[in-house]
Amino acid sequence: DFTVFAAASTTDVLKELAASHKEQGGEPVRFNFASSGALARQIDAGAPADLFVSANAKWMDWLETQSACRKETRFDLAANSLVMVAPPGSSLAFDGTISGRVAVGDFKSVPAGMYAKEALEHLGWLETWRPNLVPTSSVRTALLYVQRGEVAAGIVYATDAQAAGHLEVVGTFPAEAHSPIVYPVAAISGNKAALQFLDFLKTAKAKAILKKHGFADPEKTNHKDSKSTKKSGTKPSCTSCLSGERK
Amino acid sequence: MKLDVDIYLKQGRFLLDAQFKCFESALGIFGPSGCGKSTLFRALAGLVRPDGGHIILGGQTLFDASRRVFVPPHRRHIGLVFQDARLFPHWSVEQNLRAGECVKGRTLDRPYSFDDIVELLNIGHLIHRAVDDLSGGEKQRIAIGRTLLSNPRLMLMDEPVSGLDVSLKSQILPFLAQVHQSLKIPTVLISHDLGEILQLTDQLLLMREGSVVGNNTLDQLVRNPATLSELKGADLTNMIRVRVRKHDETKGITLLEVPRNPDYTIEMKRDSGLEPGREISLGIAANQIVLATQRMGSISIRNQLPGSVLKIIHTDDRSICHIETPAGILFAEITPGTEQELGLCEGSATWVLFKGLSIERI
Amino acid sequence: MKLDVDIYLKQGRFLLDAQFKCFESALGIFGPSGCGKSTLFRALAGLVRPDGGHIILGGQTLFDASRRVFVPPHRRHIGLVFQDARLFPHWSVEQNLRAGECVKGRTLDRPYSFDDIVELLNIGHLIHRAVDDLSGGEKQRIAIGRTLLSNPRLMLMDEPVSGLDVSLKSQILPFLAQVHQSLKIPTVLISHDLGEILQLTDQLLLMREGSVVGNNTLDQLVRNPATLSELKGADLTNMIRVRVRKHDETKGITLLEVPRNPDYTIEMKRDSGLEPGREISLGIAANQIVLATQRMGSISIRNQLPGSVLKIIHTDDRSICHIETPAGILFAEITPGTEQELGLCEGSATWVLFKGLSIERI
Amino acid sequence: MIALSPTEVSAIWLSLKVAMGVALATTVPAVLLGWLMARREFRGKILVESLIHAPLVIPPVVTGYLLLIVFGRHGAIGKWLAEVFDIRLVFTWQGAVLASAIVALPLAVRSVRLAVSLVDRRLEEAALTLGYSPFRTFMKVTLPLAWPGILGGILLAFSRSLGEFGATITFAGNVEGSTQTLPLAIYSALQVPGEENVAMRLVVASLVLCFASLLLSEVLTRRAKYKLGVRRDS
Amino acid sequence: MIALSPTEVSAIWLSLKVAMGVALATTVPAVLLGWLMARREFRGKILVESLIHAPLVIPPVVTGYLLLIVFGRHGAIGKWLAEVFDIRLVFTWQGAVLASAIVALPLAVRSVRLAVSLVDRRLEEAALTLGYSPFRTFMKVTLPLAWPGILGGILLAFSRSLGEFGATITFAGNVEGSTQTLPLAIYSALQVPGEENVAMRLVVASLVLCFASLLLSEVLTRRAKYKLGVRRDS
Ligand SMILES: Nc1ncnc2c1ncn2[C@@H]1O[C@H](COP(=O)(O)OP(=O)(O)OP(=O)(O)O)[C@@H](O)[C@H]1O
Ligand SMILES: Nc1ncnc2c1ncn2[C@@H]1O[C@H](COP(=O)(O)OP(=O)(O)OP(=O)(O)O)[C@@H](O)[C@H]1O
Ligand code: MOO
Ligand SMILES: [Mg+2]
Ligand SMILES: [Mg+2]
Repeated sequence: DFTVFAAASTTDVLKELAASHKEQGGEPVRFNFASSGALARQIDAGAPADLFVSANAKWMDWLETQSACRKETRFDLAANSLVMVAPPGSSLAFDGTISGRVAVGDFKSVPAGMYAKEALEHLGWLETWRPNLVPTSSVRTALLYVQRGEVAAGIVYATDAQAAGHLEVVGTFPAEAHSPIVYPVAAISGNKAALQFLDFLKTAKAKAILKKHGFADPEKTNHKDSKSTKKSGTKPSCTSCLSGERK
Repeated sequence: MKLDVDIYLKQGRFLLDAQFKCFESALGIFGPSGCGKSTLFRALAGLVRPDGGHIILGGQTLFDASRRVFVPPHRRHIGLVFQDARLFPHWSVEQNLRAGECVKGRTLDRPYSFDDIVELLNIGHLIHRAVDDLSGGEKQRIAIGRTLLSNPRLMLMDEPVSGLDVSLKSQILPFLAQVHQSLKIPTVLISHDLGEILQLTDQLLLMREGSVVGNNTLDQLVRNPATLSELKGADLTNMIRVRVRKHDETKGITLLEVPRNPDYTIEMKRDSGLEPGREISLGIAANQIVLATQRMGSISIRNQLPGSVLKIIHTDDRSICHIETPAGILFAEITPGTEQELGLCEGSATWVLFKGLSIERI
Repeated sequence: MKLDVDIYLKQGRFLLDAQFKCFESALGIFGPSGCGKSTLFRALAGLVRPDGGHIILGGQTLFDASRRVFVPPHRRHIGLVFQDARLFPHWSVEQNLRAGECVKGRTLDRPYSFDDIVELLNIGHLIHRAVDDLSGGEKQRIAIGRTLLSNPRLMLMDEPVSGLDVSLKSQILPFLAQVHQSLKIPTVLISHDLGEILQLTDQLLLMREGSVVGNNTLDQLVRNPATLSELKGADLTNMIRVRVRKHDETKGITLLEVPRNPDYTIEMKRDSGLEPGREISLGIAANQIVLATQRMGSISIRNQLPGSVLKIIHTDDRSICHIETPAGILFAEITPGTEQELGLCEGSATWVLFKGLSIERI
Repeated sequence: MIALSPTEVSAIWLSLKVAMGVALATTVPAVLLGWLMARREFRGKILVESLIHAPLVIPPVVTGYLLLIVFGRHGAIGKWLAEVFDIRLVFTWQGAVLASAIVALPLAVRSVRLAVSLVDRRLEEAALTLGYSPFRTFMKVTLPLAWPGILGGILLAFSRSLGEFGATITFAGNVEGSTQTLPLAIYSALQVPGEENVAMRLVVASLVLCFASLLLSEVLTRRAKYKLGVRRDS
Repeated sequence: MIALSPTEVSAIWLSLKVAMGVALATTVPAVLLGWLMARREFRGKILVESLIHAPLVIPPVVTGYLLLIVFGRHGAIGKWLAEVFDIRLVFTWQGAVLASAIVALPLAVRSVRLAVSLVDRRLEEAALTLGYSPFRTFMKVTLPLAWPGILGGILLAFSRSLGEFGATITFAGNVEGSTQTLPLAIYSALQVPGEENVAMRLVVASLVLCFASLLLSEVLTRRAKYKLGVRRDS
């Protein structure tokens, strides 16, 4: 078997991918789920990782500068989008007006927060929202606050919103409003089985599983220049499957 | 003090099963090591709850198993000087002494002051010290002072002066007796030294293996062969009441007279602190009493009283003669050989002799 | 024991500054509460390091400030019976007693067995008990046993029998004396009771306020008015060596003779455990000795020895007469009045009388 | 490296405030519970003990989560607090105190319990015979004698709360200036590649606080020892 | 709710293994350091104490990072261990033990220290006069008398390591079956929205372990109390 270090936010989808890979005769996968930063440092410290799935590009870049990963094998496994969620029955609109607190990942340290900051800036909402923002230590915590009704809304990944269920997706931030939200993956060791899994991740089957979990295809969303600053009407393509999953 | 005790109390394999009443204001407890004296004190003070019976002190029921009465220790106002000093290590000597003073209302009517006690116990120089590096005897004195200063309505003292030197003992015991007498603080004293107890009282509780085997005055206990044998090992002591007549500087003596028969005088070593006319108690060890068939001259024994033998009790190796004298009934311990030689038997006339220096003030 | 002590040691405001040498195998320490007796023991045992001076025991330097020698306590093989028992609470009585046995090699040449000690101290029934709920006297006995069983080369005993009843005392002290004598374990004993010390030795160290104020035999100390006054408060006791002649069952006495002058006999209460011919020591309190100008008949005092007055020391309220008798020099305490009456002065002939029952075996 | 940014300074102050709050808040319950555990026998004692110990065993994040459920706006107690007293704990520094205190409490209780159980009961008996009520005996004899343990317990609570991360971040959030304590700031710094030196600077600040608190506790212990009359050198 | 998945069972076993490893690993250093702190005075004592306390104050995640730096493949000690003994700690359960042990050590040391400082020195003196060497005295008198504190310290270390999350996940990783202890499993479960019930199931498992360990420690303490002759009811 081989070991995959993966960002904690990809836990469920990667487990499913591994199961599917095994069905097709692949070797079983051992996972190490933690925050991307912790994983990157572990890898740098010599942890026996074969693959690394990062929740953002920065930590993969960092590993590259440490020459701790095999640059040539790197690709973006999936993409994600940023949504604003609220407790069910919320009357919030996605139009720049805000009332109540909004939980959002810490701008500096939480990737979702960084994207949110870019997006809010891009939309010109940042200054009005700033007093209402509650920075959290992870996007999970932001989600938790929304679930517990501690905040009026939260800015989280679309995948989180989908998996959490029972939440109102108030709006989706347009992809061009922030840097691409991608999940880079790269091989760390030369383990054959791991490279096989890497290849499996590029197959249609894998893409289907990713899609099922709400992830987008990185190639398709990678258009930073398109300008669709329209309001709540711009629901992302995956919203439909979100509602489909709600049952 | 009216103390009515009837308790039983099991501690592991040891059973304390004590019944006694005491109407005197002071009581001595005497018994071999491990016979349950300290345990009895713990029960009286309320530190341990007996398994049955009752304790009634001066009309107040402190404990009654059948009526489920149990007055907790801090409401009993019973002072206990422990066998081990049990000073509070986090307080200075003064704080320890004053510990009982901070309890509201306890010390309002205390008839002696802090300074009295400090002076008596000779602990003035220790007042500001930490208690941890006091010597054994110093600790014991602080413990006595602490209890006295808490102004209890009953004092229980568990060998308070063992481990003190003779001169301290001879200061502290009379003071305790005086506190007891003039202030009427009822006192119970455990000691292995009958002489110490007698300085306070001649009322004795004899204990053996958790039971009370005698409760009477020393006099009466000595008269009864059964209780006398419990006293074996103790130095039997006589107590007589005398009145101070005068002091004789040159002879270095104090002259005393027997109140009932003022013709008979007794000499003891001079104690000029005693004003003439005052009545005091003296202790004379039974084995220091000399018997003679006639008055003796040219001998260093100054005190000679005529008497007649009331009774002779023979124990295994000695004879205890009860002798009626002008000073009351005295016990003399002699060897059986002497008894034969002098031809003593009940009714014989005899002279009772004792040295002035064998007399202890008590 | 050759013990050479010259130390000073500051503890807070207290200064122990003790110089003495001892060539006897036993030594008694006597002094008022807080004079530094226990502190001296701590220094001897190595529990505290003096600030200066030296301690040399049997040729081995245990401490020497100038040479920076300090033998740690566990290498000194000095047993210490503490004033407080200090039993190990996590061990049973037996484990406490055997504590010293587990130290390798310490108990190989121990001349008494575990059972001997248990029997002597009368603690057989306690063997399996936890130490925490023992009575005060029981604890003290275990502490003595523990130290004895560790087979020390020097025994330090800090008031080992205070708090024990008379009959236990009278069992334990002679045993300690016997252990000391027959087994040649040098022993130092602190006690406030001169009689207890004398059962072991007549070599005395007098202490006052941290200093040694006397170091000699009791005899010599009594002869010197300066040291005699330090003994004030103690009951002065004479020690005489006698040989057992025979027992008299009917009279209930044991007949003894003075070895140097076998013509003179002494009677004491019967102790049939003594085989005839054996030499023993007797103690007679100085205040129980009666002086007379002639031999007395018809009196219960059986022991009468002729003598002549060597010296009379007058203290504030009594006269101590040193009297040369066939049994050696004896001290008699009498009142100055008696002295005058009998016309005693140095050189006078006199008779020394004492009751058989005032004799203590020591 | 030496100069601290205002954010960092505020995190240090906040940490200190929270840690002192925790020290204050845990003292009384720790003393009561420690005494209860050391001196009383009752049915279900071990269950109570398990309850006290639970925050030690449960990951702090979960503790924070459970606190959120109980003290959150819709939580049983949180609702009541908000409605009746208008007290809101989530996102406030008081909330950080609550979270840290819960996590630190078992440590303080253990310390007090140990010390109380080692207090010589015979001294308490002596106090009772001097007329001290059981409560007074507790205050005047048991507590002072257990002081090293109580102080140690407070110190543990203080230190633990300086280092508490999981429960605080989950329950109180990571709001700069109001709930971003040192560990949270450190955590945030560590999430950014290359900001290790910021993190280490804050770690050093933590250590300095720890050092200071130890120094203080040492002084207080010494004074207590002095008062207890324990000879320090023999 | 009741049936546990194999992953969960393995997490429970692993947690138990790690916690017991921590208990074993901390005992000796805790006893030594506790005794040192309680009984010796030396220059820089307070610095040593700060060092011991540091893992309490530093967020566990940071402790994990520091361990990674020191014991990692490129770390000073890690390199040496790997080269000389072929021991790798990062990512093994032994690594989890190391991380948890470091975090738990201050608690154990404190407990031992407190207990040792409350041991009556006069009993140690008595042992010395019986010929016990200082070491033997320590083993036979000091340690047994401090037993409640030592046991309490071990228990604290055990419990703390059952709940330790930050240092373990950072240093040892979160690998199912080899380093995924209960708190990490709980963390993982919480990462998946909707798996809260899995998390709670695991929390209950933690509590059961805690309960069991308390029960055990209670039994041992009672036995010790019995041996210490402390009357339990008077
Ligand atoms: N839990 C227990 N189990 C068995 N025996 C016990 C227990 N507690 C006390 N004892 C015994 O009770 C007896 C009475 O003890 P106590 O302390 O009252 O004796 P004492 O008369 O004061 O003796 P001393 O004069 O030696 O102080 C002792 O023999 C003691 O060993
Ligand atoms: N740290 C200290 N500061 C001041 N005085 C001290 C200190 N330690 C001991 N002392 C004093 O030293 C003196 C000697 O104590 P020690 O225990 O040797 O007396 P002792 O002769 O054994 O008395 P006792 O017969 O009462 O047991 C005492 O007065 C005690 O108060
Ligand atoms: O063990 Mo924590 O969750 O890093 O304080
Ligand atoms: Mg007793
Ligand atoms: Mg002493």
